[in-house]
Amino acid sequence: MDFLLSPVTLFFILGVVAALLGSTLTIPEAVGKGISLYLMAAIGLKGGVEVSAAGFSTDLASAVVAGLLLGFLLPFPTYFVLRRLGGLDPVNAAAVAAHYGSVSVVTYVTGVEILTASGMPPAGYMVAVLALMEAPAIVAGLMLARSGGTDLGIERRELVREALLNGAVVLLAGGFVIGLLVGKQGFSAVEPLFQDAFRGILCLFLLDMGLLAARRLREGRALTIRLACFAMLFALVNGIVGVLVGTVIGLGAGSAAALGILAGSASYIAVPAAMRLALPAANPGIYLSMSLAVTFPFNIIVGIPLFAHLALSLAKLT
Amino acid sequence: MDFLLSPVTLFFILGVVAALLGSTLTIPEAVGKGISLYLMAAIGLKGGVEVSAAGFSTDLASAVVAGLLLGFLLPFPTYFVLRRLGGLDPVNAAAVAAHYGSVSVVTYVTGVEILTASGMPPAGYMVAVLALMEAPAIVAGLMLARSGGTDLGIERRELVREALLNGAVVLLAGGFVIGLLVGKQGFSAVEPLFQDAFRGILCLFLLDMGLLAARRLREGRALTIRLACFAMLFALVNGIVGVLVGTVIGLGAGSAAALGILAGSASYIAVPAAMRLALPAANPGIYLSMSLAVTFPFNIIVGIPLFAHLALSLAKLT
Amino acid sequence: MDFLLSPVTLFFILGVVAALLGSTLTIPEAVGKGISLYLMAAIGLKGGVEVSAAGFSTDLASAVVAGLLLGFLLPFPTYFVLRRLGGLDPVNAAAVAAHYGSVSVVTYVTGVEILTASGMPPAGYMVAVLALMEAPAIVAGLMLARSGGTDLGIERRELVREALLNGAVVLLAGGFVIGLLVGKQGFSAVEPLFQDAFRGILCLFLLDMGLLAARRLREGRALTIRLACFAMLFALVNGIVGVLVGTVIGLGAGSAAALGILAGSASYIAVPAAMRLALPAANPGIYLSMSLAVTFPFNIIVGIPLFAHLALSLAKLT
Amino acid sequence: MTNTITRQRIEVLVDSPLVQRILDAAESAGVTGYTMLPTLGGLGQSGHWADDQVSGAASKVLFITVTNEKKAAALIDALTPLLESHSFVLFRSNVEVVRGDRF
Amino acid sequence: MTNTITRQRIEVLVDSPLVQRILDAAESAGVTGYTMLPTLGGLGQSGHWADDQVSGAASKVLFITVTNEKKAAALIDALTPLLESHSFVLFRSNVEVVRGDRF
Amino acid sequence: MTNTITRQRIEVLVDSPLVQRILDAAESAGVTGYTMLPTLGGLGQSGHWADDQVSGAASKVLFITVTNEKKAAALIDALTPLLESHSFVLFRSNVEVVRGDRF
Ligand SMILES: Nc1ncnc2c1ncn2[C@@H]1O[C@H](COP(=O)(O)O)[C@@H](O)[C@H]1O
Ligand SMILES: Nc1ncnc2c1ncn2[C@@H]1O[C@H](COP(=O)(O)O)[C@@H](O)[C@H]1O
Ligand SMILES: Nc1ncnc2c1ncn2[C@@H]1O[C@H](COP(=O)(O)O)[C@@H](O)[C@H]1O
Ligand code: NA
Ligand code: NA
Ligand code: NA
Repeated sequence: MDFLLSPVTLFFILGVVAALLGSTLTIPEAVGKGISLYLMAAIGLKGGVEVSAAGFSTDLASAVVAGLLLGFLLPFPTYFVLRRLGGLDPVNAAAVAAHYGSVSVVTYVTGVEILTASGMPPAGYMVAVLALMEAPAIVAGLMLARSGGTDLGIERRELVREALLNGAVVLLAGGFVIGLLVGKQGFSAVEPLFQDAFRGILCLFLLDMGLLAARRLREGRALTIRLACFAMLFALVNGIVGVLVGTVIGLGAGSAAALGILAGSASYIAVPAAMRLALPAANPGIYLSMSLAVTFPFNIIVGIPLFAHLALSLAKLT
Repeated sequence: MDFLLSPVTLFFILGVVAALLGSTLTIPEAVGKGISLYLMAAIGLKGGVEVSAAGFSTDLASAVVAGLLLGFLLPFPTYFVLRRLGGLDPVNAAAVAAHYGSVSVVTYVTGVEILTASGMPPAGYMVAVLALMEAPAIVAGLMLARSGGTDLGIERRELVREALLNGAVVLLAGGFVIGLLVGKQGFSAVEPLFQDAFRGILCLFLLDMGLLAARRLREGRALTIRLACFAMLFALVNGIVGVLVGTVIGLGAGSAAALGILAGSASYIAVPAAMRLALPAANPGIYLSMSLAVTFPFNIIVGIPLFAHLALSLAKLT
Repeated sequence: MDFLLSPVTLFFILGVVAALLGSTLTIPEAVGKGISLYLMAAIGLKGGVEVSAAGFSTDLASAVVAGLLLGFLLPFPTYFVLRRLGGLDPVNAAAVAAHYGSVSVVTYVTGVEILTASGMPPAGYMVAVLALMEAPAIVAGLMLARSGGTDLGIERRELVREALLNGAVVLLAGGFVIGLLVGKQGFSAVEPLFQDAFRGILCLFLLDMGLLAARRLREGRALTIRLACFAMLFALVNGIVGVLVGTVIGLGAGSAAALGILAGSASYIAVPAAMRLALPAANPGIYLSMSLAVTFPFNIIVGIPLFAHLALSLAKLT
Repeated sequence: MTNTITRQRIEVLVDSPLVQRILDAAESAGVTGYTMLPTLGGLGQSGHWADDQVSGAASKVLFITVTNEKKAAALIDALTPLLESHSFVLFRSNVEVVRGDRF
Repeated sequence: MTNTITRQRIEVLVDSPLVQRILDAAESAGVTGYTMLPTLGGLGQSGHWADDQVSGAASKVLFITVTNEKKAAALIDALTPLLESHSFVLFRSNVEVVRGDRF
Repeated sequence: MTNTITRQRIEVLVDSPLVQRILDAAESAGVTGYTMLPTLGGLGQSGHWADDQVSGAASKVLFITVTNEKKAAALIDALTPLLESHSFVLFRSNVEVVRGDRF
């Protein structure tokens, strides 16, 4: 359990505890946004540099295909469960389902830290999978909403922009391409900021996320206990599915764990904005609380080590 | 006098000069707040790591007790002087007194830089003293105000939150605990941000503080010359008392100087917010101007080197 | 052309592409301003440290005189062209002319990166030239406006403050003086932030500038094709004049190229604010679009390598 | 004394991702000027919100326009269907302006 | 044309650390919706202030609520004692709203 | 019930670098209190603007003062010549205040 003793996890716990105790500590919004942009650029860059060193491979291609399929397909069972057992109406169920098909960049980043510290770093190309998994779930969610009878409040042009050109995707994919182009040597000039300072900055961001998650939990009247349980269940089941798929398609233990982390995580950056636009009748109190206040902390504390453990055990089996 | 030639001090002077000349230079508020959160997390972490290496000691315990007592007791003579000689009414005198019992994180941080550069670094546990000294003065100030006949505009629950759970205390204490837990080895992963970049970021923060202090001095109509003199006197006397107490209880020269710096400094983060809540009738123009526009620069330029010198001389005597 | 493969340039291109595609990616304003302040402090500091190592020289004096003269004189032909061929009224022509006499800090910084990577770093004193070139063009522009019959909406005191005490000048000049005072040794304490992290932070800033420039280009209804062509022409001609002057007065190839970059660049920080104050009738849509949306990207992609090449060729000739 | 003319001020509180909806409605109503202010947070039927989201999806913007009676009515008519479905909040009040022909 | 109903708009300028005071008063007056805007600075009897404090203690927030006459009066009554002691500033004006039953 | 008195609210939208112009006019008109709010962007005759400039030259501030009829008229008179040349926008409306002698 010594991952709990990494500064990254401890700062997250500090944020949660501070908010639960009612501290007035807050990170200015602009600073939080700035840090999250930095993290996305850095993770994109580093992934690209690694791929430029390792070269393209069939693993890369199968990971990308698996990620796209998972992102598109996972919302369907999620929607089904939320409708039948979660008591949500079609619009809210579709909006939540889209969140669980998509991914959380910070969960991924934290996972990479922990996997790397445990000697099982995922491959660099998983960053490309991360960037590509942002979008398909949005499409799936909107298909579900439309099948449920909802008029979409968005035009196709706008939707493409939100799904493919939101800040997270642009920075991840753009950073990845830049990393590919400049390689290890070009990267060395920016290494002090994008590599050396990375873990410290991640600490500060997780402090902020801990504050936000716990505050939302305190205030989230829209979040029922039943929905909170589903928020954990989805993380668990989707994550395990991700690890299994990763192992079956032959990824290494680190990359399979990373695919599990991606599948098990829920978006709280790109998808909420897209849902606000396309499904304005869905209640942000539900989807933001589930993804940010329950699934995110659950993955940081329980999900990541679990998926890592599972991937390792499966790798030993095969 | 070569401490005046450290970049940290020079950036502070640059800020003061720019503001006095009427420059429009301003650091965005969110950035200033972000930097101050970083500084508090970093100083807490580093203190914790040092204590985890050095172990707990009786020195630590006596420093903590001395700090708590100083924080609680110093407001009383301060209040008395302000009432009798400063011409302040009870509410304002109590509010100002609370500021002088409490501490300034940035003064402490700057002091540590200068003490370390002079070869007399304070012990890591002084960070714990710093965190603990934020609160008692608030209690003392409110006792004084109530004895002066003021109804407090605050409930006990709110007061505890402001005194013990404000951002500064949470970050200092939380960082300290994290540092204790992860130790030197865990710290190494975040060292580039929290150690290597520290001094540079402190330069930018002192630039901002210089701008704020000098602007407040220019605009501070509530600040009379008499009050400005008292703001320096309190820094001087409280600081000397702190150094003496530190020496008497057997702290090393660096830690005794640090206790002096803490005693001589006045809060401008945690206490103003608490006073605005509990003593809304007190004029922020008075207490913010005294602590931020007079005592803070006085300590940076005069107080810190003086207390360092005094602590060193006393250490040689004994 | 491998300067196009530096991360710095690639992040700029990423910003431009993202904005042209309609991405919603934005860097919070406070973060962008914070980074630009950091860049100015860092470049000032580093210049001062270099001069403190190299000592004062006649080159320094002639570069300063050349810079001041260029800054003051270049607005006159610019104004003339804009009046006769650009179709601008006197107020707008004068405002634009002031921008082209003044300088762009970020263009300079990017230029230094590229020159240094190409083995022709400019001398440290060029930072002093940069700081001094902010102001004279403002004076020239206002003289032109007054000669064109415009009442200035500003008092002399305010004008001096805007021209000599704006944030850019204060940080560049203040950082320079601090660098001079502390020298290489004093600088080492802040090197991780101001030197090592510099290039990475510059990447993020250029990403922001790319977004801003391309968005302004998209929205800039005030920007005619004719004005856009002039915005490139001025960059080209002024830049070449700068390189020639630099070579003639005997600067090394790197410094001559840097003088060209300064002469060819147009301000979008200090001068717009001064013009808004002194010539409120001038349309910001014109001068901001020309300098930020056309001249800035033109210089990053075309101007800098061209002036570098020219300076190198001229240096080989002599 | 300077002459002033009465115009109508329409204020709409709108989620950041949906601002374009308002701008489109304003354009279709013939409104030619507006200003947007940032907000910090609030309370309504859908609960508390505060602009502390990393996502920006929960932040809101206050759209303000001053315009003549006809355009104001057209704008309100264009927005009314969105009020309920998008949980916008809309206020109208009277203001006096100088240079009334601009508004 | 969409029907509108007249309601009262109460605005209170309040120090950030004291916002909870207003929210409590609003709740006790039965107010069910409000919005808060950030501010930059100002001038009053206690002098200039500007939101440039590291402390945040000197910053202020503009609280806005639109409500019916009865609740508005109750809110003003609840706040009046605080106006002097806490140096709040309060304005009341009329606005028209769509969906008047909400306010 | 608390007594309120009618006063005038003047709002001016002004470019950040030109704020001092308004403050000077306010002082000359005898205005003793005001508050300034930040803005995000807008549209007017001179096109779109948004506060995303590194320069700050394109950002605007909303100046608000509540004052009596005489001072309001004096302020408007002082500002009218600037409205056109500096492209300021000015609104006047009525508000009611408690403690009317302060405004
Ligand atoms: N009566 C009101 N006065 C001021 N703001 C309101 C009011 N009602 C709602 N709002 C704002 O509009 C937002 C959305 O309202 P609602 O759709 O009721 O949740 C709230 O979060 C508030 O910020
Ligand atoms: N007449 C006014 N118009 C607008 N804002 C005001 C006015 N009077 C006071 N304020 C605001 O309220 C704050 C506190 O006022 P005071 O208690 O008079 O210092 C001031 O700093 C201003 O921001
Ligand atoms: N009718 C209006 N309603 C609200 N704000 C306006 C209006 N007209 C202009 N503005 C604001 O004033 C700024 C300057 O206006 P203008 O001088 O027309 O470009 C615009 O960019 C808007 O922010
Ligand atoms: Na997922
Ligand atoms: Na003290
Ligand atoms: Na130039």
